[in-house]
Amino acid sequence: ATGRRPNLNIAVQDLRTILEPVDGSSIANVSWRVQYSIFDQLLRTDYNDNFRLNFALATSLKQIDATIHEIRLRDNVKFHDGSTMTADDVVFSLGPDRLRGENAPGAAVFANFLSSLADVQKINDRTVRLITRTEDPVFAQRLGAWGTQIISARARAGASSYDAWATKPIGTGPYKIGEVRNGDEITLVAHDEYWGGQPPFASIRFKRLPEIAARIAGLKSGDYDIVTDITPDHIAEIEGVNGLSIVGGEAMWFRFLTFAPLRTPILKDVDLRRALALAIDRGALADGLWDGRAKALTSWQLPIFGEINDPNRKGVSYDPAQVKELLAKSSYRGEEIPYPSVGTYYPMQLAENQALVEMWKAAGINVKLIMCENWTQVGDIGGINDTSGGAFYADPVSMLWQIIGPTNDLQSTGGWTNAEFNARGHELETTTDLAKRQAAFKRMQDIVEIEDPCITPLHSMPFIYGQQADVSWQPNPLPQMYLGPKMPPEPVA
Amino acid sequence: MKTATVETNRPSPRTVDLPTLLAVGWVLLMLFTALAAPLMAPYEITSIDLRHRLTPPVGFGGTMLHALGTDDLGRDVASRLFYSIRTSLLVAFGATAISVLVGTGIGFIAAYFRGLVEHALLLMIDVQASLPFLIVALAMLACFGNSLTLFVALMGLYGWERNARLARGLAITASAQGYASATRQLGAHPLRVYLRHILPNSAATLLVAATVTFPEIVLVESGLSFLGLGVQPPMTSLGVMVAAGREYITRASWMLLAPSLVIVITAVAVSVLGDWLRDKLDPTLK
Amino acid sequence: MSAVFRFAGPKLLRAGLSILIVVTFTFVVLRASGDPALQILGPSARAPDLEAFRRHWGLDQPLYVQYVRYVLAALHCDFGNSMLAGKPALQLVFERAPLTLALMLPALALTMLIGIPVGAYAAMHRDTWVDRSVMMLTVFGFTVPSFVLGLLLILIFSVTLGLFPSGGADRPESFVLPVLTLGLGGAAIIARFTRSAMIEVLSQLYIVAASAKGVTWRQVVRHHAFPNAIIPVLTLFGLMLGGQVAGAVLVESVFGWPGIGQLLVVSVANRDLAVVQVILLLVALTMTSANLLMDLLYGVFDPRLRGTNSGSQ
Amino acid sequence: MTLLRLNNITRRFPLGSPLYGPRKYLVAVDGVSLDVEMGRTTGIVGESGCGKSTTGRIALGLEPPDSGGVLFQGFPLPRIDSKKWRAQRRQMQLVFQDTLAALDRRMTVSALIAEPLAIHGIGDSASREQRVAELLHGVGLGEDHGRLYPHQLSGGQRQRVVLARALAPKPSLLVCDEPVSALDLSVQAQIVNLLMDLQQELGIGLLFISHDLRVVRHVSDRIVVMYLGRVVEQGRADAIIDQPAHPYTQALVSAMPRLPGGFDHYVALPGEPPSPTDRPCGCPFHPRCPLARDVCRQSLPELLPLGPERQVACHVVRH
Amino acid sequence: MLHKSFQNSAGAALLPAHGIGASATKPAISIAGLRVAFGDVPVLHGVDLAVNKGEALGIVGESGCGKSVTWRAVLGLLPKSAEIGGEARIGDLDLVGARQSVLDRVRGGRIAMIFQDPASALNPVHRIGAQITEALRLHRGLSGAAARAQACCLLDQVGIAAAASRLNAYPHELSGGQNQRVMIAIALAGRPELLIADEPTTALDATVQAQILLLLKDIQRDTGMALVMISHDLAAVAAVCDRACVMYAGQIVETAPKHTLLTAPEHPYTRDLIGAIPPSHGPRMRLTAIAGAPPQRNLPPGCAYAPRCRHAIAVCRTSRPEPRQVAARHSVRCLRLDAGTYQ
Ligand SMILES: Nc1ncnc2c1ncn2[C@@H]1O[C@H](COP(=O)(O)OP(=O)(O)OP(=O)(O)O)[C@@H](O)[C@H]1O
Ligand SMILES: Nc1ncnc2c1ncn2[C@@H]1O[C@H](COP(=O)(O)OP(=O)(O)OP(=O)(O)O)[C@@H](O)[C@H]1O
Ligand SMILES: [Mg+2]
Ligand SMILES: [Mg+2]
Repeated sequence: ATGRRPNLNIAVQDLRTILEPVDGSSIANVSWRVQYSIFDQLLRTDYNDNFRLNFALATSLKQIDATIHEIRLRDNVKFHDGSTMTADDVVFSLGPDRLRGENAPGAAVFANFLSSLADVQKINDRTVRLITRTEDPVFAQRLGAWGTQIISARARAGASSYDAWATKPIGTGPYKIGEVRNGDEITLVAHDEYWGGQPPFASIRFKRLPEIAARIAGLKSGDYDIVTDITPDHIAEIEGVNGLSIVGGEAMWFRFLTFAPLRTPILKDVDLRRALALAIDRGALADGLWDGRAKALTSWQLPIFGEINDPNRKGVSYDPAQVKELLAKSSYRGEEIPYPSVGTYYPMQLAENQALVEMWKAAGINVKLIMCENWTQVGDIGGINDTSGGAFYADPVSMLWQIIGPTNDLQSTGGWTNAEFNARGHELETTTDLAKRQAAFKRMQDIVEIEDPCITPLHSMPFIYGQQADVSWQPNPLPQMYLGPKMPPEPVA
Repeated sequence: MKTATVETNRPSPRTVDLPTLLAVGWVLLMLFTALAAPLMAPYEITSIDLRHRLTPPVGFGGTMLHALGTDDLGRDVASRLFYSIRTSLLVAFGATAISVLVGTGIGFIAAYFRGLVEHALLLMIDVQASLPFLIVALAMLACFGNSLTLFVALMGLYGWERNARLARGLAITASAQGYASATRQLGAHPLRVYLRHILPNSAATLLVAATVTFPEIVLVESGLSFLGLGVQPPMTSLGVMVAAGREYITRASWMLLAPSLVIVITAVAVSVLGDWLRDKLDPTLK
Repeated sequence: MSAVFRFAGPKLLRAGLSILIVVTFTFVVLRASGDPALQILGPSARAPDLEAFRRHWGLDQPLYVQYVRYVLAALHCDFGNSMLAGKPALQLVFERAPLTLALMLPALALTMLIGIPVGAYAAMHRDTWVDRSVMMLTVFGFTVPSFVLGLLLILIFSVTLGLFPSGGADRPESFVLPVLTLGLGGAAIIARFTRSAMIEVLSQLYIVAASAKGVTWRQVVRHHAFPNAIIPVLTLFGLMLGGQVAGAVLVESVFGWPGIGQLLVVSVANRDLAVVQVILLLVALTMTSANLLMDLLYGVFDPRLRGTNSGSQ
Repeated sequence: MTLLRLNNITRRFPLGSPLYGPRKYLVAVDGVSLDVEMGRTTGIVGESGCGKSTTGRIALGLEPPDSGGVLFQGFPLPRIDSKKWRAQRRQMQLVFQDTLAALDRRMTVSALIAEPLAIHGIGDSASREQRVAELLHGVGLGEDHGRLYPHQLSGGQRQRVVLARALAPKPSLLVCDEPVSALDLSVQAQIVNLLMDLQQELGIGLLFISHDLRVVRHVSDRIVVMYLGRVVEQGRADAIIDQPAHPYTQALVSAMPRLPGGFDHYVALPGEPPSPTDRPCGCPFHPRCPLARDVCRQSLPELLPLGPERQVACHVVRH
Repeated sequence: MLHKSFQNSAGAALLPAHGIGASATKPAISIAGLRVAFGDVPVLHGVDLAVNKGEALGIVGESGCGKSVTWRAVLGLLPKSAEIGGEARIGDLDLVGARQSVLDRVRGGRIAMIFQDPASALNPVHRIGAQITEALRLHRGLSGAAARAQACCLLDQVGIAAAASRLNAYPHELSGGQNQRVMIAIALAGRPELLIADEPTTALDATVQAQILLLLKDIQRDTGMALVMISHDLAAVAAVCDRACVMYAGQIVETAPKHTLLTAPEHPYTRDLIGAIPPSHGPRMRLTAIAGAPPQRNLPPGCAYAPRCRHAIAVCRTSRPEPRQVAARHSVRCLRLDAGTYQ
């Protein structure tokens, strides 16, 4: 049967060969992209359908009390090695050895995505209880975000070492790991016993091809079916070729700038920081540099957040007049503000860096771009930094709180901190009361936008793919590429 | 046949031919551009125009507004090119000179001294040859930070080991030849033997080495600006322009073409001049 | 045998020393100039995770402790694991080294096969338009950056003509374009050096004498001038052998060629020390063997260098 | 007064690289002793390849002997390439045998001749120019030749350039390695006269290496005859040529072409010239010697006096 | 440019060499009006010369007068900067301006040349055996063991000991004299009709010189090869050659059978030359050198030797002498002979 299905060739700009999804080094776009097709989580977020939660490895989710959830597992889910998934696998996958322990390989993923999970208990072969430390308003969403990938406990026990395991883990996803050539090529092979139906491709080959021009050439010559990380400037070129098309653009991933006033004394001045944020013409970046593919982001509000969203909140926008006012008010007298950047980490990063510097210059702020070779240098300099983040699930916890929470680098490296912000953030994360949450969220936004700015949004960062027109594939607004079979929606309540 | 009364005692010097003239002309033009860049550039090199990105040059659908088109930030390619010539000329000529001089010097010293000194120098050469330049650059950056003078010096390290080995090989061959030992037996200081005799006799090869080193440095330099060394935004150089243009090779080829052409033509000019110089140095060709 | 050792001994000693210096230097530079934890876990990693990573890889120890540990382990042939791939660095490099080699060797062969005849041809026709245009072409050859050349070749031969794959290393046809890209630049350089060496040689009396013997011009060039001209070219060739790994980086990245050139760059960027060290070790070994080979070849081509008192007087 | 004394010097050359097979040695000079007096000429004649040039180079300190000593003006030579050694070059000069190789082909004749003056800082540029003109004239070249490059000269012209160069710093010891072999008779006469004049004027000691017995006889006070790296006979010049004692010297003299008659006196030596890598034991000349006896095949004859001012190394002749 | 004035064979009759027996012996080579200039500087001013088959001709003359250039020009071995005019015929073939492929067959095969400077004339990177066998292969079609054996023979012939093992030697391993003998062996390898020996024994000691010269003579006699020997040693020329030419400043000034030349030279330069021979007997004394220097670069308007000539008269400084037959096979280029005022 595998013979008739096509093989898919994907050229990517970078690859990582550690494929264990909860490994610390897996917190990266390039890892998510590949791992997404190898594993299933307990729940599945349908990013293309308003982040709707669907059942995946779990087929029911019952809240027993404030901190206890009970799930029933799907029957007859086969791991890549042919064994059947049981509650033991879930207990192990979410257990201290893999995920929750302080020294577990999954500690970083756990802290980022599942920090509220306190215990996992097997009720019977098909039923598991998940116990949270506190109330968690977004617990279900978390289960469908990242980190609840279930692996085969037996296979893990059989692996000679964690390192050996991490390069070839066994999951339940639509594809299993085939040949892996370190840092160069990963081939996934259809897992025909997949519970969700027959995977549409016999195999998927991810090939590392760091040069964008080479990726495009490869796409044109038909060597690849899909190429990733296309920048807006190449869209017209690809669309101009018969049989090629561009997909992607809708994005729930965003670019931000952070300020480190505690590391860079000039930035202590709140007015200066506000001026910095207001001097940015986000529309010009999104429309000019990104050719309209990116959307300017002015606030922390996203429609997918639903009830907690406040459509009336203005956020920050380009306002030269106010910048002038603020600067006059401030103690800033044209000192040089360092803006370290590695220049090549994000698409269009260097261009954007330079555009921003020019915008600030026009506003009378003297920002100096400093090219760095590595993050240590960037961290050492402080000043203004580039960062990015996305909505893994439809809640501000995943955005504002995840991006500059106390464990994130801005705070942990002492660039900025704010006690009230942290307290409110904690509240946002641990209370289910909508009104309280709305209040907390509002306060947090006031702090980072007006009272003690430390971060300012720029725009969405679209993931643009070029592909052969006959490939039927729909990208996510997030970096994950889902290449498995279409599954009917099984919405969670 | 001309009559025997022609009173030329000296062989007539080769007249400077057309390619050489063109080469001289080009190099002068580059020097002029380097000096007059601020006067020639119609725009500031940093002035960004995000609404007029990637406009093609005049003649390819563009306007005289940006004769050579604009780049990915809507900056004027011509203006950037002029400034780039200025930086690259400084960096590449300076560094090529250093690289060839240092290399030749060390090569000659290694050839002259036998024993420990030679081994020590060869060790240096081996180390440099097995170390990717990237790591050397990182070391420089970590130790000394970034300044243009230092950067030129660092770039001077590029390729010195190749020049050193070439020079050593040439010197060893040359000193095995009669004229070197003849001069030596006159009581000449080794410096004289090496500088006045072996150097001119090895010049042909060393000049070729220099012409090869020159474009290499232009290109390597661009790689280093991403490490935070040397030429950094908003400054620009030919290498930086080429590197930026490579993503746009099909989309906006002028971004790559303009600086590439300057590099190539300059390299051609330099090598034509090198050939001319070599011929000048070789009386047997007269 | 002992004589051979006397000849090779100092060279081997030097090679050993240079490896030690390279390893130490690289160790210090990579460790001092960037934090692998940050590089690998990314800028948004949490402090405790960074801590854990550092602890796991021993990065929390003082530098000298790390160094001594590294050297001791290396002496026992344990070159450490790649932090990025979680595999032994040695294995990682050895998976890829053959591919780089498979690219380098034909490219070097191409370099010689094109460079030497072209250079010799230009020398024989020196100062004619043939010579001038060939030399002009060679300048293009080594001035056009390899990524541009590679992309152009891809655009022509893969995209337009569809003759060769645009990347990858899995089919025999895959070799054509990268080898061409890597080889042509080198060939241009070799051609220039060959020309200049050849011109030097062609003015020697023994060339006249060979003609006087009735040897045809072609044979004079091939048999009498060539072996003399090849000696300086060999020096360059030896240097190229060593420099190829670094030179392969761009070509590898354009063609998605999974060689050690790219691995090196990625590993340096990520401060994946173990991998960098193994690659440098390999490069140093290649250099040493290339040097020894060159010494042998010099002797083969130049009998005057076979005696110990050659060169010196 | 003795200007230069070679004491039992030996020079071996290793053959081949250890990489290319086992080591062999070639003994180029084997226990040679000779003197050069101030203002006098010592000639060396002998088979080609018998070590004349090597002896000359060792005498000048351009090459260290493997054993034995060289005394110049009573003192051992300074270490090669040391400062003192370089300064001493002014007094000790060599006229090269291979003139094409010895001249840097990128320099004009004037520059080449002026070079030793510049090296030793003799005179200013004007006086150097004058001296160059003088020297060019002295060796029978015109000023026009000064502007040419070595490859534009004929063999004889080059030889004279080399000579002029050696004479430039007014050395006190001159080793002439075949200085006239490529010169026509008239120029040869001119050069020989020049050398002899200079010798009288400045008291130069000459070590004159040549194949031309006629010239050697004419130029030298003493002649040293070498065979296969060893001195086989030495004595006053006219005596050696007019009454050669050693069978090899006899053969040499007989082979001298004469006018008229050419090779009428020539007595061909039997056998082949020996190879220096494969020296016969006993007297090196015995395989070709018409007088050879058993003792010649077994023991090496020493150089012993035979009459006044004359030494011969031969078992037979001395009896 | 150069106009070839002696194109027809009638012109050859003017050549002094053809005074007698021109019908009996055909010339191995006849050179007429050979002119060479480097850039603007003329070096040969019209050399007329014929070498008969089986004849041994000696050429002596001022160093730098063009002896070597003459033969290099004939063989097409001068650098491109040389302008060559006149003609040099072997049989019906004019070598001046001949095509490369024609020259290749002539060089080494019909005309071989031994160079003055053996150390630079041998290729340093080839074993001498290979250099000899190359010539054997080119001109005698020998290869492999046969060529080696023949090369051995040749080395033997020129007096190199242990020939077989020496075949494996490199030029730098041999002394100058040994190299010169290798050169001779290479030249002999092609069994040429004409061997040009440009100072073949300058680097050789007397015994070997005698051996080589006699060997050349023998070979010349046995094979009927013509031999041109350029030498400074009149005695050596006398010993080997039948006839001798004296060159001065790019022209041949006197040609005569060797006895005539040595005993009754007519040209003042020849006389002075002979006068400069160092005596082989008697006490040391000053040698008689010729005063002055040869003309440099450009000739004086009259006789080239006039400025140095002890017998020069006014006319010598104004008009050029033409060769004049003074006896059978003896021609001289001197105005005073024409005028009859000298003698
Ligand atoms: N650098 C060297 N390496 C090896 N052998 C050498 C070297 N120099 C000289 N020889 C050998 O030493 C011997 C003596 O050489 P030398 O040049 O002194 O001879 P010569 O008497 O000057 O001969 P000629 O008269 O031909 O110049 C020769 O057999 C020569 O091959
Ligand atoms: N390549 C050249 N360029 C310019 N002039 C040259 C060149 N070759 C030779 N000459 C000149 O031609 C003249 C004749 O040189 P040639 O070598 O024939 O002299 P020769 O008679 O062989 O002298 P010798 O006896 O010294 O060898 C010389 O004056 C020389 O300067
Ligand atoms: Mg000698
Ligand atoms: Mg000559």
